Amino acid sequence: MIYNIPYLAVVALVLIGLYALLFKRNLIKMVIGVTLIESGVNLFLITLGYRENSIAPIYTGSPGGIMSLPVPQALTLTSIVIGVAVLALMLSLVIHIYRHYGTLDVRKIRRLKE
Amino acid sequence: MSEGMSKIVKTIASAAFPFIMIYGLYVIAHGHLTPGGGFQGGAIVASALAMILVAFGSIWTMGKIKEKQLSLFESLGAISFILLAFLGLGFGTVFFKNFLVDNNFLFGMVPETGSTFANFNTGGVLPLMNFAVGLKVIAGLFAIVLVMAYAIHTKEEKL
Amino acid sequence: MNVPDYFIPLVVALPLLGAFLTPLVSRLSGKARNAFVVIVLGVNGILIGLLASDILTNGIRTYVFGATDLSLPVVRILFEVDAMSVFMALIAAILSFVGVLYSLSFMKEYSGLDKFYTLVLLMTAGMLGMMLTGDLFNFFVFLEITSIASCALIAFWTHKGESVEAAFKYIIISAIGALFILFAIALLYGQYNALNMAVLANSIQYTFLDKIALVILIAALAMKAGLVPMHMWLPDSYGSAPAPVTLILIGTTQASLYGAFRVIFTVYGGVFSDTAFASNVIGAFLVILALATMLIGVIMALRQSNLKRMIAYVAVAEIGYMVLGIGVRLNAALYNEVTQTVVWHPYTTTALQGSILHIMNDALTIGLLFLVAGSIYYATKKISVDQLGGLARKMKYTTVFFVIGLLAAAGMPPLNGFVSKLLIYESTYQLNPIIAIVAILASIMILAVFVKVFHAIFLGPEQESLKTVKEVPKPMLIAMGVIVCIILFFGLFPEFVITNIVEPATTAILNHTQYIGAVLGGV
Amino acid sequence: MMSKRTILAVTFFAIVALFLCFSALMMHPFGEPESPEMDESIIANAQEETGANNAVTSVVFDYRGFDTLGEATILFTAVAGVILVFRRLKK
Repeated sequence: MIYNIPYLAVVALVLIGLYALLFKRNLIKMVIGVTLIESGVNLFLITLGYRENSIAPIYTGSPGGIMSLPVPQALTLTSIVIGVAVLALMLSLVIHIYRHYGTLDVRKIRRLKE
Repeated sequence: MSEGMSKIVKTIASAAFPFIMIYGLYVIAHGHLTPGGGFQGGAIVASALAMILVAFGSIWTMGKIKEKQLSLFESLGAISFILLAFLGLGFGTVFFKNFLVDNNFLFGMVPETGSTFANFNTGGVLPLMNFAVGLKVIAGLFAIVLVMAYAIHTKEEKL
Repeated sequence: MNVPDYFIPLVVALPLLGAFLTPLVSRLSGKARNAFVVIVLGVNGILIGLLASDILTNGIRTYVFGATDLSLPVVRILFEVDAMSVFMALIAAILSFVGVLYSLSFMKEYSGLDKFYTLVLLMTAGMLGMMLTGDLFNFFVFLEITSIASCALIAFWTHKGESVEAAFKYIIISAIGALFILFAIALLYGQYNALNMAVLANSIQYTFLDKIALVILIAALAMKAGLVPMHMWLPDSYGSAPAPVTLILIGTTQASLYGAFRVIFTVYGGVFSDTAFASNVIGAFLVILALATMLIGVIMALRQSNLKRMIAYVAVAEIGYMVLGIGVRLNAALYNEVTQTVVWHPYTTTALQGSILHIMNDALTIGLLFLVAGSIYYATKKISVDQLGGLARKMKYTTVFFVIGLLAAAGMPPLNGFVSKLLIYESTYQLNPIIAIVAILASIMILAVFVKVFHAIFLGPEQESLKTVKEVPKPMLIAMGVIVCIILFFGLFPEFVITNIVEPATTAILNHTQYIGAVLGGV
Repeated sequence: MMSKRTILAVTFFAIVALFLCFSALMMHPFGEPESPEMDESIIANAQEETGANNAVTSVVFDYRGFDTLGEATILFTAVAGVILVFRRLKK
């Protein structure tokens, strides 16, 4: 199905992020994994709103014609800001973990067990 | 490192700073007419500030503005945003009512339906909300970047 | 009692406004800030109480943001408040108010308190938003507010490596969970072009994509609620956070559980009343996971020496009881060939009642136990069971509170845990006796855990290092006392609570047509 | 040598991959959303109801304004959290 290639791109992004989360041992790489999943989901939202041959949903000097859907764009905007907030907090925690343990390797910092 | 980068970078950054700033403010102000808005423009201005931070170093920047003041500005932005929502409850009828639209006060005009020219005096509370969110995002994002950059110079404390 | 419409958004907007104002108020003085936070949460609690008394008697209400009336198609965000929502909101109000009261003395000696109280208010607003909203994307936004605020609060003691590590684990888990929830919401939006739960529930077809969305939603919400295969973050974060934060964290996990209730019984409610098969399969899964949660929770609790982690594992086990009710309800659906509808035996409703009542009971009892653990830490600066002993004479009130908490957690009469657990036992026994036996066994083991701990901490020989221990200050005792009063009330008047609060909540959550009708009309 | 954790992770990864690929193939064709009632009504009424030429802005600040309040709150939360995490511990 050639028309679903954008969705497959979404799946690829999410899976790459999940791979980084599950199989990488470096905290920064795990954070990158989360942001990759997030961009995958954002891409998914924005693809949902696309209509063929559509223009941006803005009337200022618009050439006319069908417009792409505005709601997914608004949702994506919200989702991006949420992603920034989560990323900021995750990186601050990584800085703290690095200061405390002197390493970013997940295997060496696991003090909480059982 | 703490003293910032070379003189060339500092000069170029100071020269580029006002232009990026004006562009960001333009994006905030015209959020209801052209692509953009409070978040996007705020991010642009915050990136201009982050450029200054990188060029001049975090210790120098921390001497100019503290994260406490930024946090205060951010609170102000958030409060004005939620107050606009509350004013909808007061003037109009419900929370988040666009109470300024379709009256002859500030931003009260309604554009003709369909493709039109940009008329700045439209949108009701939308431009005001854009300004509030813009202030919030500028202060918020810059506070995050500043605090994280400054953290490199501090050591872990024991209690 | 009838309340005006604007109470509904005010319940969420007031703590938000309070959170935005807290940095400004803290510039005045610490005392002003404390008073401000207590007043905001107190007023909010009163608002929630009034709203609850209205909803519980008069039924479901909606509130549209930004327009006076609802026009179709639903483009605006709605708050849709039914008995289940206000039931959960009551829990959130109690937990946040008690948590702040407790923090007044508990957190006194630490720095960064203005941000601490700001985040507590944000967490409260997030929880309440999750509970009252009628819009899926709005639910996601509030979920993120709650998890970001709780993550920062878990990391409050940044000098401890464990706290930061637990917070990192928590933020990773909740970020993934929330992103998958967003993915499922996008799947639903792509098919039905709607984000409102009632509209979705009305138009849902149960296509293949809907099944995937359902599985993702249940898995992600169960992960946020701490069901067994994904429970690893829960003991870490409960164990490393300051005690008042842990108390409010219980509310956040339950808000996620409420999300699961909403998704299963409202958004997919129409599907489950058409076909029994899907309901049976998901129900069986949930029952198995719930039993595993109980057993693993108590077994791990037996092996802990850190008091807070031990209570955290018991909290995991208690989550099993709540999910068990949902599982039993779904699993016992029968398809009637003659009338071509799905019928439920009455005991399934009892199971759901038990599980809903247990949400409240778990919040109170486990919350009380965490507060007691926090008091012990406050008084002795020790948290390991091995280093404690003979505290009963030094801390009389705390001892009494702990006894009440442990009896309630183990489901002993006449305390509140007994009522909800009895409802769950008797209904699950009719589905399958083995399930009920496992559930009772888990309860007995909880009792065993706590009796052992009680003996070690409060009785036993007095430790040399604990000679100077004093009872904790008054605000902490009052906070624990409030919870104890509610526990005793629930235990002594179970009928009053069940008929007035739990039954309306159960009816509301099961009646998805009413939920749809409140938005789309035509009931 | 595969540990138990690796096997679990691989299984989980495979299941998620399968689910996601299936859902990607089952989606409606790209660029042709089915009957977008809600969005059509926003596009048609945005100018009149909110007075803004930019439909996305009118969704962000008017139709879904409460989401935006939540979003602004999230940024506020993150700033408070980051400042809390990097605060001075001693009073």
